[in-house]
Order: sequence, then structure tokens, then C-alpha cells
Amino acid sequence: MKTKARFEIGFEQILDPAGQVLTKRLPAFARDPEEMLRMYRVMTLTRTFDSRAIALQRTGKLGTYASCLGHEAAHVGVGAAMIEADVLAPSYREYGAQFWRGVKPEEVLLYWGGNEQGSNFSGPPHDFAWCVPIATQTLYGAGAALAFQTREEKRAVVAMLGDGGTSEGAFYEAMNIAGVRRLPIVFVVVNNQWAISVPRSAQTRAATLAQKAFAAGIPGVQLDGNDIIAVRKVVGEALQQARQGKGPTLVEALTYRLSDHTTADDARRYRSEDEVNKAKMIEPLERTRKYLESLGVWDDEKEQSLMAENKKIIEAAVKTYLNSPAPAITDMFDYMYAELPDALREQRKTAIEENAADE
Amino acid sequence: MKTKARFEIGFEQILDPAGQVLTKRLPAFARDPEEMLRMYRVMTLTRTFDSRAIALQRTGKLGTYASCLGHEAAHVGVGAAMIEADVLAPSYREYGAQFWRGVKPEEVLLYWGGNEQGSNFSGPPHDFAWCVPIATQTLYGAGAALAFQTREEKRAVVAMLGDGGTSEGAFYEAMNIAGVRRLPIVFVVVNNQWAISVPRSAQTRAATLAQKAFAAGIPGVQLDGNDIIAVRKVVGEALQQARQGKGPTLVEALTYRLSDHTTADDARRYRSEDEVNKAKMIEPLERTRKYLESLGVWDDEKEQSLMAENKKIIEAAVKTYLNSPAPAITDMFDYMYAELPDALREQRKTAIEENAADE
Amino acid sequence: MSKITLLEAVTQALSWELEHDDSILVFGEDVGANGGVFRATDGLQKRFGANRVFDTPLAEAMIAGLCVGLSAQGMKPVGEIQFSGFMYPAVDQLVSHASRMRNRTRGRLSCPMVLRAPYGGGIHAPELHSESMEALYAHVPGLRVVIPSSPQRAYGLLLAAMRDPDPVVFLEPKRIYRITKQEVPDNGQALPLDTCFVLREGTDVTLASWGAMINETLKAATQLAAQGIECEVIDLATVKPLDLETLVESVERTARLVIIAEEPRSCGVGAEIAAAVAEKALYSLVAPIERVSGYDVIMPLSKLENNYLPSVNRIQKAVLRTLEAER
Amino acid sequence: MSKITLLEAVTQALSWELEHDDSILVFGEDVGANGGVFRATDGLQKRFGANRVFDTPLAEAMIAGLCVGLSAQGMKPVGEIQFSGFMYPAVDQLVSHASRMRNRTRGRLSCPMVLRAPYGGGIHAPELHSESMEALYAHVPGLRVVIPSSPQRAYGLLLAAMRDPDPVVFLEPKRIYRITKQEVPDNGQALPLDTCFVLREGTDVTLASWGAMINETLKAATQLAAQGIECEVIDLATVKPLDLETLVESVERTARLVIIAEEPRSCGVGAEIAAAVAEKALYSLVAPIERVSGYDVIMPLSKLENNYLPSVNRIQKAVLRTLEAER
Ligand SMILES: Cc1ncc(C[n+]2csc(CCOP(=O)(O)OP(=O)(O)O)c2C)c(N)n1
Ligand SMILES: Cc1ncc(C[n+]2csc(CCOP(=O)(O)OP(=O)(O)O)c2C)c(N)n1
Ligand SMILES: [Mg+2]
Ligand SMILES: [Mg+2]
Repeated sequence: MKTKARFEIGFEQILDPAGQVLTKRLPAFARDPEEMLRMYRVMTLTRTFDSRAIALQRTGKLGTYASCLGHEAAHVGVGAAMIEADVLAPSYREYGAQFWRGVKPEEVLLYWGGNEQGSNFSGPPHDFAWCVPIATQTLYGAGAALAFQTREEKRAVVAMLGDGGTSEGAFYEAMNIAGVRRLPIVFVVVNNQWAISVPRSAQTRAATLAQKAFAAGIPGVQLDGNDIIAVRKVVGEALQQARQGKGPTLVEALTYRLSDHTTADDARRYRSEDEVNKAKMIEPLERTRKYLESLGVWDDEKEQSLMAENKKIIEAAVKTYLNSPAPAITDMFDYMYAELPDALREQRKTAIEENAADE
Repeated sequence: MKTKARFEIGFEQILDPAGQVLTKRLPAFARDPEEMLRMYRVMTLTRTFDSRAIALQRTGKLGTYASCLGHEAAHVGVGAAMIEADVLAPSYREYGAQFWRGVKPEEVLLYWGGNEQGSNFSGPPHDFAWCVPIATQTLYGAGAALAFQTREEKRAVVAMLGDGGTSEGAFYEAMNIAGVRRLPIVFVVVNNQWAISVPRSAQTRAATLAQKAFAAGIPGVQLDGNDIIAVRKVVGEALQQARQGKGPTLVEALTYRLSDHTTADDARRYRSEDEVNKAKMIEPLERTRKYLESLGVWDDEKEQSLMAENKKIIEAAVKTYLNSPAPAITDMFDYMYAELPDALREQRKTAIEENAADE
Repeated sequence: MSKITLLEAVTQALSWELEHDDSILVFGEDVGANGGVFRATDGLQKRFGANRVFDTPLAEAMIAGLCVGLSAQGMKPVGEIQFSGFMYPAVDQLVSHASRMRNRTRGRLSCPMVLRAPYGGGIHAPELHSESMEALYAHVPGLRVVIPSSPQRAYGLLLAAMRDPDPVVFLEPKRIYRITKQEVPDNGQALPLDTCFVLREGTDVTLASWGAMINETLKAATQLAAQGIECEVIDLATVKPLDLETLVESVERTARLVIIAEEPRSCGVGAEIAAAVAEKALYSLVAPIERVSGYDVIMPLSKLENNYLPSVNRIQKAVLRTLEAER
Repeated sequence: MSKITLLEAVTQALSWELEHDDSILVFGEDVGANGGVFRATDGLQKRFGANRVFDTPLAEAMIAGLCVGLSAQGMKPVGEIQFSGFMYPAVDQLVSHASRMRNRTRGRLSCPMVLRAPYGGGIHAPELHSESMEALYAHVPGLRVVIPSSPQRAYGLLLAAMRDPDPVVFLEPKRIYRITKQEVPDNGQALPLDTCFVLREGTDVTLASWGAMINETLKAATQLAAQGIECEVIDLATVKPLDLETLVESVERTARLVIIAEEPRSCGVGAEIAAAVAEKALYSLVAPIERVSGYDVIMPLSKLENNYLPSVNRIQKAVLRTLEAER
């Protein structure tokens, strides 16, 4: 048999778990302490937010919540790699990327608190809201990319999904159309090793998720998703390529879901503490802090004051959230169509009357 | 960047367009003139059938019909590679494979003539019927394979689809589950270069369709689909592997759709005669005949008597088809459920009365 | 002015809007060089270029997903699903996103998109090429479902759909794609959505229908008129949201309603009309509302498809039953 | 005998059938080690092994496709879709194959499969976790749609579904998964499909409902009884095909019908019941049939979900309206 075609998957890592730099060619942003600090701030803020959100849920003040513990480098790295004009099509736990882009913590809380207003957020108005049906965001992400390509705008889309999401047909269809039309889109698979209780190994026999790109004839690359420098660099370059009309990329970011899947889940049912503890050893914040320390711009005191500042920000957000008004009953009708159809008028009236009667 | 994984796609061809053998290691069946003749008979019968079916359609005696002109090696090769206990999950034009497996030409005509009885055919009773919604057969094919695996039966499934079908999400989901559970299934993509009017090049940016296997971590191989020896050999080996619990394979068979997509299509609207003429030069029957001649078992006289025999068989089938009774009105109710639910009784009565009134 | 078919009216509407609105994109399987398997997009790629009118790979979820993403980002996509029987992979994007984007984001993003598909039986096509499953989409909150039944309404309603700020599933009754011709001025004038069209006025019984069955309904009305029975014929046109007012007003006058549809009976659009009209006008009804519909069976292949589709005769009999009925 | 919840009744039925029928396989996302996100399959993998109870990759079309292929080849698959809001990718296999296999092959192949999913609102879950879209499946010819409303019926109907020779979509009202407990003898006894259950007899008005709303319906009936109004409460249980006979017989006695459902109103199962009952029993009705249903809006997130779901109060008011109505 002749060989017809050959392929390979590369792996990028710049900052190792000890905060050591593994390359001589650091990207410019990584040599800029200000920029690194900016990222570290959002990463830590995200973590503070996360534990506060879980606490709110535990005390009945928030609905089911999907933690992002351990994903901070992958998420914030993606946010930092984007320009404002780009569009983020997230799944449901990429708060780090969204905070970077201007979404407010209280808006995330509103969403998980069961108020649609949370999705009318302060991030870029063109960003998509959270996407619950797994992997479907990759398809409308491709549609958004096609809009920019058609209008010849120098903008790109980041569609984010999980390791589990790579099993959905939608994901392949999205990569395929992106490849065919060279759409300005970067697919970021945040491989946190688990899809609720299903481990990565049971999700597919593919050795890497990055190689799924070959199905669409687009480039795929794997990287250390706990290394924010690698994430921002690779995703940033892919986005640049995309904006320049050079087509899509699939990026697989290896990380680990340190929390339960959501507050409705109990991960002890299906995975060992041991595995989680090992993953904690290579989590993203620690190595970033060490790197900052190695740059000479960080110390314990600064760390403590940052933590205090983060706490203040999040507490203020929680307060805003808890004080925010309940949505109006009529909201459930008034955003169904641009204009309320006659057919809904009577139902809307019934809902108002019902509510009055209940009170 | 480090290299994490490498892949390659092989290409198999044994019989070139001139009927020359390109290998020293011919498979046993290819050295057996009887077996080669058996395949040639079904290939030519299929072609005779095909042109007769088109003629029937043109004269209003058949509904829309999907021609298989040029696909005979790919189809019959697959049929010949299977054992009776295997299950075929075809799309809608693999009559060659089906004839080999016992489906009668008149049954194919019944189907395209608008009579469901055609799908209650004489092939293996476990074989699936024709599948209209593209690529969906790959998923139930995987389900069938799981049945055999669960019952520890030494049987495998062949799911056949087109180049266009490889763009559907269902196909990737099917390969993925097949990979995960090492299901006994072989996916055969008959790449005839066109999906109605959409050329292979517009379907995906992937260099080969075989490489789509990498998305599922299963082996993929490309072959000359006009070379029945390559088809039967590669698919046969893949099936053997599958039956032995060694997992699935994706096979891409390169061929060319020499006809319109269906009788409802006019391919002159979107492709050049030139391209079609070139494809005719490498079609599958000619080279098989030449190979038979080189084996010393074939000549013009035998060819003529085979053609006459084929014609007789097909004319008999056409006659049976044309004389077959129309389905009963009640058929549309009586196969909906194992037992007719009360809710359908009245509708069934209405249909009978309506029909009486119309006459 | 020369007369055109419903199919040509579709092409004419697409053409007009492509010409007058830069944000319109038309795409789907085989819509480019081939001009669509029914030729609904014939000549459009040549005229407007392959950036605006193009073939996609074979993937319906993807076509719908492109529509969602494009429309949320300021474009006006008109996706084609080759036959409505292949729309099922697109259901997820329609139900989970297109219909929800505006509500989900409290108006920040929306999906002004059109998903077109030929639908319905009667052309002796293969399996899954002849179904009438409009009720699946009509049940989904947030969608509009529009079905034209004449060249003029095809033109006017498709223009309206393309200009509508919300997602529209536009189902084209392929059985009448080429059956009747009408003068259809190419003036860019849309017809209103969410509105029934009264095609024939009458006093004895109201016939409500939509899509290709409008033809049989009008034929039945004509034949009944010869017997002195005056039917009011109403074309729903937008089957979701429903223009109930027009229907109820008519039934209050005629006291009788027959609903004619190709769809399978259970939980169909016909069920909704019957339920809603009876709610509003029970005391006006002197006879049970009749549903002359498809059966709750798989749409048969061609040999039996005419036994599935409601006939003129069946409509007439239903009308006569409502006239004979007495409280 | 100790009492169990509806959820435990589901587990018990799966368990029984796994034990007594080798061809049963149970699979879906997180059904293995995790025992399902609601624990419906808790302990089953341990007991019956990972060959018979297993996790699949995350792909609903695939889960449905496995069911189709397995059942066509002699197995009895019970697939789980984690929430009915994620069933849309599975619609294609359900509509294009599961519902058609027997008819397509004139009985040669068939699909005795069950596709289970938790459904409905009221547990303050995220988006797409609370919808009631049973009508989508009820509209599809060839499917059975079964919805239990008590532990006993969950056990008996799920056993029946697993033994049925045709495909069943089995929707489990998650709001009442853990609300009531009943004694449910684990004796492998199935209940009949295609049959309504009369939960309370009454003479003044018929209340037809299914799923979780049965609870509010029964509450309303109890409260109304205190006012001397006797409601007959009927649980549909199988919403397709419909046991119309029981419904019509009841309405002929009570002359009034109120339908209570969580689903969006338009083209719902409620519409079919209203239309079908009015067809058969128009002259028995002294009041318009009332539909107390969800609205034609996107199921709201938790803050408003109770404003979407029909309340006991709303049911009572509808009943009183039918009692006040007069011809
Ligand atoms: C289409 C669909 N199926 C199932 C679910 C239920 N569900 C929510 S999250 C999840 C696992 C997702 O895993 P992964 O893609 O790896 O993302 P992660 O949660 O790990 O970030 C599942 C099965 C869903 N939301 N959507
Ligand atoms: C899901 C679905 N979408 C669209 C169609 C309409 N259609 C029928 S055949 C075809 C092209 C198929 O091309 P390919 O997969 O290459 O198979 P081929 O016909 O060339 O054998 C299309 C688009 C369909 N049958 N099913
Ligand atoms: Mg994951
Ligand atoms: Mg092809």
C-alpha cells in the first residue's frame, strides 16, 4: 500500500508547573509584567468569584452553578488572546474569558440565579450568551465567522467547548464548514478530562482531541491549558491567522476540572481523590504567580492585597446580585418576538392576572 | 513545539485501469477465476439493470431512480467481501452489493416504483433497507454492530455512504462510538466525487476522506474503488478484523458517478462532459474483463452470452415488477405498529371508504 | 405582465431582496450552480456571486447553525433545506437557539433568519420527500411558520419573512410549485405575516386550509357552490402564530368549520385551530368541527400517496356532514 | 412493603427487566458509574455489568441511532437522554428511522426500543432543562409517547414500554421524581399502554392531565370537592396514541372538560384532546373546553418558572368557568 497523506499534532507548553519558562522565545506579552499581572488579576478574581458562587448556591441563594475551578488559564488566556471586536461563543463556564471581556460577576450570578437579564451582559454586545446544549455553539460560531468574512471585517470568533463536546456531530460539521470556507474562527476545546462522570478516555479512542481537526483538513494543536502563556500565544496566533483570512484552527487545551461538574454533581461518585490531588499539583494560578515572582514584580504582600481587593469586588457584585429586582412576569412574553403577536396577547393577560391572584 | 502524534493514510490499488495487476501478492479470491467470474457477472448484471431502470423511469413506469453507473466495483466488491451473517446498511444505490446478497432486481424496482414491499426483500432478512436521510445509516449501523458484539456473534456491519455523507455529524458520531467500543463495523465511503451538484472539493478541505477516521482514532484507508480486487480485499480484511473483535475501519473507495445523481437530476448543469469522459476511461467493468481475459477464462463470445443472459434475467424481473399487485390501502395502517391501536381504527376505516368512493 | 409559477415567485422574491438588501445571503445544498433541485435559486449565484449565493457541504444542522450565527451578527441568512424531510438535524439549532436568542438575551441578540424548505406530498417522490410536518415547528415557541399557497402569496410572504426581525420557517408546497401561474408584479411589496387570507367568501361553512391543499379546498368550494352551498375559504398562510380572529369571526357567521390539511392528524396545526376556535366560538357551532387531514401514518410511497392525501371528494363529504349535523 | 419514589420505581423497573430479559441494554450519558444525573440507573452497572449498563460518549443522535440499530437486530435498548431538552439531535433517528422501520420494511424489521428522558419544569434547573415538548413526539406517526405520573404507573408503564414491540418515548416528570412515595410491588407486572387511568371519579367536570401536572390537578379536585364540585380526574399516561374512548365517555357524562398541561399551548397534546373530544362529543359539551396550559413562550429560567407553570388556582378558576358557562 502506498502512503497517500501524513499528519502530525504538536504540543505547546511554555510555563511548566513550577513556573519555569521552557522556551527561549517568549511572546512579547509574557515579557511584559503589566500584561502578565493583568491576566493574573483576572485569573484570581475568577477563582474568588467561583468559590463565592458555590457558597451562594450552598446557602440557597443561587441555582445550579458550573464551577470553573482549575480552568482559569485556559479561560483567561483565551479572553486575553481576543480583541474586543472578536466574538466569543462560550459554553457555560468560561467566566474568566468573559470577565476579561467586560462581563460583570453579578451578571453571571443573575444567569445562574435564574434571571435571563444576566445574558444581557456588559461584555461586548456581539458576544454570545452561555450555551447549554453541548457543542451547538460551534455551529453558530461558524455562522458568526461567516458574517465577518462576508462583510470583510477583520474579526474572528472563538468557539469554546469541552472534551465531551467533541463527541457531538455539530462540532465536526462546524469544523468542516470552517475549513471549506476558511472561516475566521478558532475552536478551543478545553479538555478538562471529564464530561460530568465520563472520563476523556471513554469519550473517544482518538489519542488527542486536536487530531479531530484532520477530519476537516484544518490545523490542530494541543497545548498545556494550565499554562496561560501557551494558551494566549497559540490562541492569539490562531486568531491573527483567522483575521487575516488564513482560516480556522482547532486548539486543544489540556487542563483539569478540579470541582464537581456543577453544584448538582458529586464527583466522588466516579473519580478518585488521588487523581484530583495530582491535578491540583499542576493547577494554573500557582505557576503564574511563581513566574510573576521570578519577574520580580510579585510577593506575598502584593498577593494578599490582591486577594483582599478581589474579595471586595466580588462581595460588591454579590450585593448587587442579591438586590437586583426580580424579572417582570411580562418579560416572558415581551422578548419572544420583536413585536408581541396578537396570538400571545391573551396569554400575556392571563399570566398577569394569575400573578395578581397568587399574591 | 513538540510533536505529540503522527498519522498516515495509505492507498490500495491492485488492478489498474488497463486490467494490469500491480502487486505480486494477489489475494486468493483474485487468483480464483470462478470467483472473479462470479463478481463480474453481478457487476454486469447490475449495469444491465441500471440502464433498464433508467429506461423504465423515462417511460413513466418507475419513479425517481438513483443510478449506480460506475459504482459496480465498489458495490459488488463490498457485497463479495461480506458473509451472509453480516449486515449491510446501505444508502440508496448499492444494488450491486445487494444483488450479491440476494436482493432481487424486481424488489429494487418495486421500491423506486413507490411500493414499500420492495424493502421486504429477498436479501438477508437482517439487512437494512435503503436509507434516504444521508449518513443516518452509519448510526444505526453502529447499533447493529453493538448487538453482535453484545451477543458475542462473529458478525460485522458494513455501513455505506457517499462523499457528501461524510459532512454530516452523524457519520463522526458513528465512527466515534465504533472506536470507543471497538464495534465490528466497517464504514465504506463510496467517494464518487459528487454529492448531487456539489463536488468533493467543496465538501471538505480534508485531503482524503479516509483521514476522517483519525477523528475517532480508528484506522482509515483509501483505495481505488473501480478496482474490485482492492475493494474486496481491503473491505474483506477489515470485516475479518471487525469480526475478530479488533475494531472498526473506515474505507474510502474512489470512484466516479458516471450518471446523473438520479433521474430527477441533470448533471450537465454543473459538470463538464470532459470530466465525465475522463472518468469513463477508468471505469470498473472494462478492467475486470481485461483481467479475466488475461486469466484466459474470458472472450468476446462469453461476453456476448453473458450480456444476453443478463438481459433475460432483467427482463424477467421487469415483467415481475410490472405485474406485481398494487399495495392494499390498508397497508399504510397495518405496519405502523405490531398491533393497530384503537386510535387508528377509525382513520383506517375512513381510508377504505374514501378509496371505495373514488372508484 | 407574464404570469409566473409559485416556484418562480420564490426565485423572484429572493432575487429582489438580494438586490435590495446587502445583508441577504442565500445558501444550502445544491443552491449554487445547480440552482436548487427544484430551481428555486436558479440563476442567483450567477447574478449575485458565490459570496452571496452558495452551496454548503451536506449538513443540515450546519445550515441552520450558519443561519443562527449570521443573523445574530447582523446578516440576513436565507438557508435552504433541500426537502423538509431533511430538516430534522436542523431542529436542534431551531429550537435551542434560533427561537430563543432574543428571549435568552433579553433583546440583545436576535435571529432574523429564514429557513426555506419544499414540503408536502403529491409529486411521487421517494421516502422522506413528501411529509407535512409543519406542526413540529408550529409547536415551538418563538418560531414563525409561514406557508404560501399561490405565486402572489409566495412572493409577498417570502419578502415579509426575509424582512421579519425574527426567525421564520418557510415551507413551500412543492406539489403546487408549478401548477398555477399568476401575475406577480416584481415590486418588492411584502404581504403581512400573522394574517389569514380569505380566498373566497361564503356564508354556509368555513373551510380553513393552507399550502397545497388550498387547491383541493377551492375546488371543493366551487363544486359545492354549484349545489348552492357557499363556502368561505381561508388560507392560514402563517400557521404560527395563528390569526385566530379572522377564523373565529368567520365561524361565528357560518357556524361550521372544516379544516383541510395534509399533515398527520394528531397534534397538528388542525388540532390547534379546532381547539382554539371551539374555545372562542363553541356556542356558534352547529356542527362538530371536521378535520380532513392526513392520517397518523407514515406518508406512503407513491403508490399509495393519493390514498393518504385528502381528496376533493373527502372535503365535500365533510362539508355536507357539517351541513346535515344538527344540534 | 416500603414505599418508593417515582424515580426509584424507574430504577426498579429497569432492574427487573435487566434481570429477566437478556436482550435489555441500558445506556446513555452518565448512566454507568454515576447512575444517571438523577440516579435513575443507580447501582445498575454494578449489578448487571458494563456490557449491559454503560456510558456513551456525549452524542444524542448517536444514542438514538444505537437504539435503532440494536432494536432492529434483536436487542431491546433503553437509551437515556439526560434531559428531554437535549433530545433534539435524536429527533432525526426517531422520526426518520425508529418510527418507520416496521412500516418501511413491511414488518421485516422493527424497533422495540425505549428512549427515556426526564422532562418538565419546576426544579429550578438551567436553560433547556425544564421544557415539556411531548407534543413534538406525539405528532410523529409511529411513535408511542408515555408519561407516568406516580411511582406505580412509572413501574408498570416502563415495564410495558420495554416489552412493547414498537418504539416508545418515555418521558419522566422530574418535578415529581421524589415528591410522592407509593408501595410498588416488584413483581414485574406491567400496566397497559394506550390507556388512560381514571384517578378520581366525578360527575361535574372532567379534568384531563398527565405528568407532573396530575399533582396540581388532583389538588384542585380535592379543593373543589370541598365546595361540592366533583371532578373526574383522568391521567392520559400514553399521550400517543390516545385513549379517546375513556375521555369521550367521561365528557359525555360530565359535559365539561378542562385539560391541564405544562406544554406550550399551540399544537400541543392538549389541542389534540380538545379537538378530538369536541369532534365526538360536541353536543354533550355545555361549556367550551378549557386548556390550562403553559404559554407559547420559552420556558423561563427559575425566577419566572412558577409563573409559567399552571397553578392549582388557575385550574380551579378554569373549572369554575366551565361550571358557570351556559349555552
Ligand atoms: C446536547 C447536550 N447533551 C447533554 C447535556 C448535559 N450535560 C451538560 S454538561 C455535560 C458534560 C459536558 O462535558 P464537557 O463537554 O467535557 O464540558 P465540561 O462540562 O467538562 O466543561 C453534559 C452531558 C447538555 N447540556 N447538552
Ligand atoms: C439528510 C439529507 N440531506 C439531504 C438529502 C438530499 N440528497 C439526497 S442525495 C444527496 C447527495 C448525496 O451525495 P453523496 O453522499 O456523495 O452520495 P451519492 O449520491 O453521491 O452516492 C442529497 C443532498 C438527503 N437525502 N438527506
Ligand atoms: Mg470536560
Ligand atoms: Mg457522492
